[in-house]
Parts: sequence; structure tokens; C-alpha cells
Amino acid sequence: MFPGTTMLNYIFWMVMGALQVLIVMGLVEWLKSRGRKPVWWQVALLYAGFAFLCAVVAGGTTLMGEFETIAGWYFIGVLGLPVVICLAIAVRLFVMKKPTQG
Amino acid sequence: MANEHNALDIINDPKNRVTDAGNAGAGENGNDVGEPGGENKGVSRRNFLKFGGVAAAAATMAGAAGAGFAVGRSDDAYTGYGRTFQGGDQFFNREPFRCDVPVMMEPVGKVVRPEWTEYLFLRLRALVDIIKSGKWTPDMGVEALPGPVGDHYRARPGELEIMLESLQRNVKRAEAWKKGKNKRYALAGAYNMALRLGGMELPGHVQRIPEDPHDEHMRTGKPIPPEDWDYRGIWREKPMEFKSPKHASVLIKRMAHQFGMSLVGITKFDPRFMFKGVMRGMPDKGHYTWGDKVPEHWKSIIIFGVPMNWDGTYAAVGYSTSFDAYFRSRVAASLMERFIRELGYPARAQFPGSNYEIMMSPYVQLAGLGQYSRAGVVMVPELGANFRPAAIVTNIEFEYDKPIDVKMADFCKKCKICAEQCPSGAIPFDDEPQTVVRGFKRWKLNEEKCYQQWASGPTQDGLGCRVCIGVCPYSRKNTWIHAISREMEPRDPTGLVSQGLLAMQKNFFKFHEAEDYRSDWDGGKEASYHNPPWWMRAENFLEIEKDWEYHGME
Amino acid sequence: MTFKKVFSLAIFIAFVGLCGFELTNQIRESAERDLASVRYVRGIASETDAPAQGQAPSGATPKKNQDFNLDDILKETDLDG
Amino acid sequence: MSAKTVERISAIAALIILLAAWIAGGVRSKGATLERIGNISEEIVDVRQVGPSVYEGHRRGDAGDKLCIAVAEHPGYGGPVQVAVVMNSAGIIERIALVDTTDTTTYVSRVLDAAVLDAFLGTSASRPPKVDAVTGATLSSTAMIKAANKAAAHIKGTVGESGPVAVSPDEMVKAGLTVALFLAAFLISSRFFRWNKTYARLGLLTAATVILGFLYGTQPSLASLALLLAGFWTKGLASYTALICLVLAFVVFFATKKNLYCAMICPFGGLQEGLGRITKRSPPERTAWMKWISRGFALTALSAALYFRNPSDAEYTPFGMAFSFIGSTAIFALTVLILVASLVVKRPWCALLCPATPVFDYLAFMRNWLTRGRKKEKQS
Repeated sequence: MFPGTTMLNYIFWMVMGALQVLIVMGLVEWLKSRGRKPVWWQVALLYAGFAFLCAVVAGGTTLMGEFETIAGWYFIGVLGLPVVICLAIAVRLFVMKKPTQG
Repeated sequence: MANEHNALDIINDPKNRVTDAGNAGAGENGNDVGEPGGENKGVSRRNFLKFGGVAAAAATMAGAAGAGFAVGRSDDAYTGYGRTFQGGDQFFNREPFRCDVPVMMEPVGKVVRPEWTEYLFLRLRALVDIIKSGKWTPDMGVEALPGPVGDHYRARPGELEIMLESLQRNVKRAEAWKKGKNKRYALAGAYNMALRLGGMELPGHVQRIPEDPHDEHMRTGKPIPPEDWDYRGIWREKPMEFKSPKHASVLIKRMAHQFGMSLVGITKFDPRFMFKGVMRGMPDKGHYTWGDKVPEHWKSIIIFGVPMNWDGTYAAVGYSTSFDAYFRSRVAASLMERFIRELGYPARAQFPGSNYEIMMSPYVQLAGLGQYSRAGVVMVPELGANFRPAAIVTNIEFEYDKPIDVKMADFCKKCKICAEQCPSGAIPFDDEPQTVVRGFKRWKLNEEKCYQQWASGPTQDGLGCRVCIGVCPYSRKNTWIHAISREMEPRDPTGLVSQGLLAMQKNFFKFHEAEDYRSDWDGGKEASYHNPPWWMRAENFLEIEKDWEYHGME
Repeated sequence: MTFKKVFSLAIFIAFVGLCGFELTNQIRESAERDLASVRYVRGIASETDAPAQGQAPSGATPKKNQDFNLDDILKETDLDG
Repeated sequence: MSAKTVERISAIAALIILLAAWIAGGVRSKGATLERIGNISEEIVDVRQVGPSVYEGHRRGDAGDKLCIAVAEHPGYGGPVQVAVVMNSAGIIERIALVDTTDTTTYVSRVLDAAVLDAFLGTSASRPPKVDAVTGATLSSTAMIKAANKAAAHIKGTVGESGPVAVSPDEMVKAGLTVALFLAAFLISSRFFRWNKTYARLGLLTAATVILGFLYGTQPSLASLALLLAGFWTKGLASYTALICLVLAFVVFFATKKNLYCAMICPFGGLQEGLGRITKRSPPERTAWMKWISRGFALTALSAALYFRNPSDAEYTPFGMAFSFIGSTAIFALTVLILVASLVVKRPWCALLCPATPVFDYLAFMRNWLTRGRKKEKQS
């Protein structure tokens, strides 16, 4: 993130790590607030989807960093779309739908 | 499952929460997520976690984007300009892909060694000498063209005309350079010439790195056979014994890296790829006397090389040069030559631009560094087509590297971007190679057409174009996305990965029309593939007004 | 203003922007193509009376060298690859 | 002025505008061709049209030396490739010109390198030579060869304007499937259909999306409408499927008052609806002015296409991008936006800017108006 620096990079990634905890906990809270009992693998799937989306965005911006801006946008658009759709499906199944078991 | 629940409960435990909140607050570097972290007295725990979670997600996304961009822009992504000296730039693990014979090196007919006239710069020089001598003038036509060069061109109808046209274009190019291009390309030209004349050689056979027997011959007038030249300056009675061929290979490779070479490979010296009638140090470089002799002590060949500057190469034609890579590989060749002779072994450098007894690319393939490509240059996994080698011929017993097959040549069959982009139409479009060249079935670059673009390009010395190297999908900086494709593609037996990559390459990336690369006086836009780097743009530093447009892809 | 209203408005504006951009582009291009004329002419008599545009690519039809100014060539041709 | 009057006036206006564009386009294209022939060589003077795409002039300075020029075009890679052939009084082709092409320069120049057109020079128009296509630029070269042959044929006077474009059996299958889809739609909408209409409709929509969209990547759009109106289809097309689809849609619409196409056939609609069903959302809120804007778009695009005689001008829809990744960056952005948006609202494109809506509105409006008119007459 901060090329040529020694400290900032480590701090940045540590903060990122901390934020992930917050994200997961927020997700769990959200599920609870929607009257769902958080199931670990559902939470894991939702988070995985989010992580993948981040990876796609990072990939696109990497291309932009290589002065391939157009390619970067296409990358995000094409590879991101399926991820978004899968996420939507996951939300529908794990959050919207009334819980069948447990 | 139950444990997982407990785990979550533990995470939700208040005292952990406080630290997390602290981290979130501290971590945000003034990002909005910090706020709830800071002032979450009023906010209920649930809401804090929910909104904090959302904000954290947004921050993560932004962070990922930023990190990605930084990686792409980072100087560390320029392979060959960082970890080279420790060998860190030969990072691709070739072992899983070793094979016995390189792709397209299975003979399909009688294998014949190349004539010296098949090397463009040797025949160009001979042609110019003939014209200078007055023995022949262009209006006399190819039939009257004397000597081996005449035979060469008579065997290839139409090519002499292209070459003569190219000579004319050299003049046009020089005029254009004088008229104004010397301003626009001032920095690119200076960079080019600094490396070439300042870094590598003084004209008139005065001095060159590495030393070249031809210069010695021109100075002394005496013929210098390889048996003398390659052993010069050896002071040991007998060479130092290596513990084993393996030890020899390991040491020499490390030294190649130490001398600044990104990639190095070692293979047996294969005379099939040595020119006939070339031996530097003999009169006329041995064109008329040497024949097809092979010196006894030429047993092994060490191939090493570096990439050309990346930004310049992406800004081909006008802003690219081969001489930075030439300079580095030549210096390394000179050092390696000496290092080996210090240990008591003979050594002879084969180095660019045109100081060879051999064709380089076959040896690069035999040494397992890379594979043959449609454009006629060798592609290597780390650098794509952007690889400029030099070599040392010696008689050390090495443990040789085996060739590799990483499916690059297969990709070439489908990709064809270089052929579509070539401003001179010199690169063939055939899916499968159609031409048989000296007994091997492979794609054949039309050198005369290619050189015509060199002669017409907006450069100071008319030496090079490099568009095919810049646009090659393999010629990419070393970032994680390219690393993923590089590692996945050759391991995928179904070919789906390469199909997907090719689809992305063709649909996501934008390219010029081939004509656009030509000089303005040659019916082109003088476009470069990408725009030149900031330090090559004359208008950024020099007292000139910018009367041109950059057409590079962004 | 419900969320839906706002969202609908937003995407509508985006649609109009993108489609408008595309449409104007295409109309402009056709207008330009209208002005462009003959790309390439070949005749028995001579090739020279073709309009300037789009000459055959380099190397395909090299002209015979009118004046082969040797000195300049020797001066400008770089033989060191 | 009541809303109805406004609608009627604008309806008439639209009709007039389209007509004007069409006529102007006709004039324009004639003029353009003449000018281009003039550009072939300054030798050729006072050129005039003597027949469909056959022109006559004479060599400069010699009114007696008649020159016969024929222009013909054939669909190439990126659009029609137009070739002109100049024949002297001896019946020998003495000039050939690539008058107009939208194909990629590199391909064109490869074909020209291969001296494809030069092969025609010096041959008699009655016996054009056999020329092979250039590998690597097949589409462009075939187009040029075909066009040149057509031009030669024009001179002989023996030419079916329809051209040699044969409809492949594959195309037949496509057309057949399209018709079948419409029949199914018709059946489902009819009251003889006993079973659950909702699911039947969704099933058909899915089938259509898979077949027309993902399999064939062919879907009627404004371009097809322009094609229909400009009458290009008479000259022959590579594929008629989209056109058939469009015509059927109109026919069904006039027969039953229902717009079955959008509801049950449209692949892109199917795509949006499929995504929408993941998160059962309601359609977006479309205000009156939005409606008028979308109508304006359709009208502009259509008249531009008619004026320039270039159907692809009318194309601002994301269909090509969605199913075969064809289109500009803007269209790409549009497509992604639509697909993401259809997770939030139902069928955003259909509801907001799809040209189908205005077109069918227009038809419906005209239909009602005229029929009501007739009713009135009956009453009086």
C-alpha cells in the first residue's frame, strides 16, 4: 500500500486484519438482528464472497496501476458481476429466507 | 459447530470488543470508521457493531483497491530491476516443466547450419560494402549482385528491393530526426546513445565491452583464431578442478546473478545453431575463409540476460531502446569471461548487438530459459518476450539444464496480437507454423520487412521497433495477477485457463491499429503502445514547446 | 422520497448518460465516415493516381529507388545492430 | 391542450421525422456514391447513373471513350465493403477501387497485400477471375471478392440485387426455433392454456434466454427495426433471425393486443428478471418525463440510422454486450450497471430506457387511435 516505507505497510495490514474481525462481528450481529441464528458456515460463505469481491477489485486496480486503466475496469466489471450475484443469492438464502431448521 | 458458536461468543465478549473498537478507531487513519470506534458511548453495542461492520467493509474494499493500485504502480513490479543480484528474479520454478526437446526443435527435414548471410546485419554490411566498392549499383538488379549476399537475395525474390527501400528510409528517418524528432525524442535518444556509445563501445575499433577479437584484428591486421583469443590472459598452468559438474553449474549461475543477470541457463554447445562462415578475429570475420569449422574447446555455453527497461519498451517505437539491456548483458559477459579465465578455463563472449558466431535464441531454448514465439523472439516465463541475452562459450564440464515446455508456444498459436500489431506486417499469421527453416518447422519472421520498420521508426539510429515485444501478453510487470496466470496456465491440462486469459487479453485490453505505430512521414500517427514514462518526456524538462500528441493506450 | 424513487432516478440518469454518450459517438462516427472516401485504387495504367489515403503497407510494394544517394545512406545506415 | 392531443401530435411528428430522415438518407447515399466514383480517378468525368448501382462516364478529354463504373457491396467483417469496378469500352476492367469499408485497417491491408483486387485488373467483366480468400482475413477478403464479382455482374446487367448471400441451414434452424418460441408464447397467453401461466411464462422466458441469448446471441433491437424500415433485408443478410423475431413480435402484438415479446421471449429481459427473482423486488418508479426521454432516444437513434443508412447507429442497447461481449466501453458499463441494478429493482432497463417500450407504446397508441376512429365512422 505504501511503497518504499518500512512501517506503514505493516501497520496498514494489521489494521486491515482488525477490521476483518469487526466485519465478521457486524455480520453476526446483523443476522441476529434479523432473527437468524448465525450458522458458522453461512457466515464463512458470506465473508468468503466479500473477500473474493475485494480480491477482484484489487486485481482491477492493480491493472490500473500498470497503466491499463480500461482493462482494469473491464476486469472488475466482468469478474465482479458473478461474485455480486452469488453474494445476492447467499443473502437471499441465509438472511431473507425464513429459517427452516434451527 | 458448537465450538464455533463458543468462539463467536468469546469474540462477542465485552473485553475483546473494547480492544477491537480501539483497533478500529486507531486503525482508520482518519477514515470514517474511526468515529463510531471513538464515540460509541451513546451507540448501542449492536448498532456499533452493525454500522462499524459496514464501515469496516467499506474501508476494507477501499484498502484492497488502494493496495492493488500500489502493487501495480510499484517499482518492485519491474522484474530485473530489483532482486536480480541474489538471483531473486529467476523466480519461476522450471523443474515441473522440463522436457527433452524444445517445442518446434524436432527436425522435420535435413538440419542445415545457418549461412552467415542469413544474419541480417552481416548481410546488410556486406551489401553496403559491395555498393561502396562500386562493383554493383541498385539499378543493376539482383541478378548482377555478386557474392554470397547475391546468392542469398536471389534465393529470396523481392527481399532485396525491400532492403534497398529500407536504406532509402534510413535517409528519410535521419532527415525527420534533424527536422524535429530530435526535440520530441531528445531524452529517449540521449538515453539510447549514452548506453550505446558511453557504456559499450567507442567507434573505430578503439575499445568495446567485452573485448572483441574483430577489433583486435582490425587494429593489428593479424588473424586471431579462437584458440588464441579464448585463452588470452590465462595465468594458471592448469585450470582449477570443480568438485563436480553440478558445483560448476551452481557457482557459475550464482556468479551470473552476481554480475547483474536476471536469468541464466547452461547447456551443451550445439553446433547446429552456429553460423557457417563467421569467426570474429579472422579476416572479414571469416566469411570467406572459416567455413563450417567448430573450435574443439567450444563444449558448453552459458546463456544469461536481462529485460529491457519496461516503461520504455511499453512506449515502443520511439521511446524504447535495446541498449540498456545490451549494456547490462555485455558488461556481465565481459565480467564472466574474465572470471572463467581467472579460473584457468577458456571463455569467449557472444554478445549483442551483432558480435556472434551463433544464433542466440536456440540456445536460450536449449538452456531451458524459455520458448520460441510467433514473433521469432524467445519468450521466458519471468519476462515474456522482453529478454535480451548474452552468452559465454567455454569448455567447463557443467551439469546442463533441460529445455522447458510452459505452453507459451501453444498460446502463440491462438493469440496473434504481435502479428496484428506489427507495423510492417513482418510477423506471420498462420495458426500452425507453415515454413520449414533449416530443417525445423516454425514461424518465420520476415527480417527485411521488420528491418524496414526499424529504418522508418522515429528513433535516432534506426535500430529497433520492439512493438511486438511490448504488446506480448507475456511481457508484463511482475504483479500478483500475472503471477497467478503464469503459474496456473502451464499447469492446466484442459486449456481452459489459457482460453480465459486470451479472451480477457483480447476483450479487456485496447490496442492501436498497426499503422498507427509508423512515423508521421510514413503514414502513421507515431503512436506508442503506452505513453512514455515521465522521465522520457522531453517537454517535462527541456525548454521546448510540445507540438505533438501522445497516442498511447492508458 | 423513498429509497426506490431515489434509486430509480439515479440509475435512469446513469442510463441516459451512457446511452446518450454512445448514441452521439455513433452518429459522429457515421458523419465522419460519410466524409471519408476512396481508400485504395489500383489501375492497369498506373498506381500513382490514387488519392493519398491508405497506401499499401511498407514493404508490400517498394518503389524502385529513384535516386540512390549513396553517401547519405552510408552516413545514416547503422550497421552495428 | 390535453395529454391525448399532445400524444397524437407527437405521434404524427415522429412519423414525419422518420419519413424525412429516410428520404434525406436516400438522397445523401446517392450523392456520396457519385462523389466517391469521382474520387477513383481524375481521368473519369461527368459520371451519371445509368442503372441500379451502375454508372457511366468518359475519359477526360475524350467524350467518345466511354467508361462504365459499377459499385457493389458485400457484408464484411465490420460492415459493408464497397468496391467499384471501372470497365473501358473494350470490356476490360482497367481500374478497381475499394471505395468504402469499415473493416479493420490491418485486415484490409493484408488483403490488399495479397493483391486480391489486383487479380481482377485486365480481366473481362464477363469472366471475372477465381480468387481465393486470404487466410487470417477471410471475412474481409471474401467480402471484397464477392463485392468485386457483384460489381462485374452489375456491368453485365445480370445481377440479382438480392446478392449471393445464401441462408445457411443453421440459420433455418434458428428461424424455426424463433417461430416455435413465439407459438409457445401465443399458446401460453391464450385462454386454452390450462396450466399455471406464471410458471409456464418463466419457463418459456428461460428457454428463450438460453436459446436466443446465450446460444445464438441474436436478439432484435432498434438496429433490426432500422434494418426493417430501411429495407436492407432485401439486399440479403448474414442472419435473418433477429428480423423474424421482430416481425413476429409485431404480428402477435397486432393480432392479440398483448406484447408477448417482452414478457416471454426477450433474452435480456429474461436475464434481468432472473436476477430480480433472486431478491424478489418490485419494478422501479418511472415518471412521465422519463417516458418521454426514452421515446426521444428511440426516435433519435432510429432517424439517425435511417439517414445514414447504417442500422448499427441505432444501437444503444446492451444486448450485444450482454450475450456476446460486443460493444463500446460505455455499453459495457451500462450492461454491468443494469445487471447489478436488476438485483435491486425488477427489470430496470425494460422499465426505464429500453427502446422496445416506446416502440410498442407507439404501435398500441396508433392501433387504438385508428380502430377507435373506425368505430366512430361505423357509429355515424
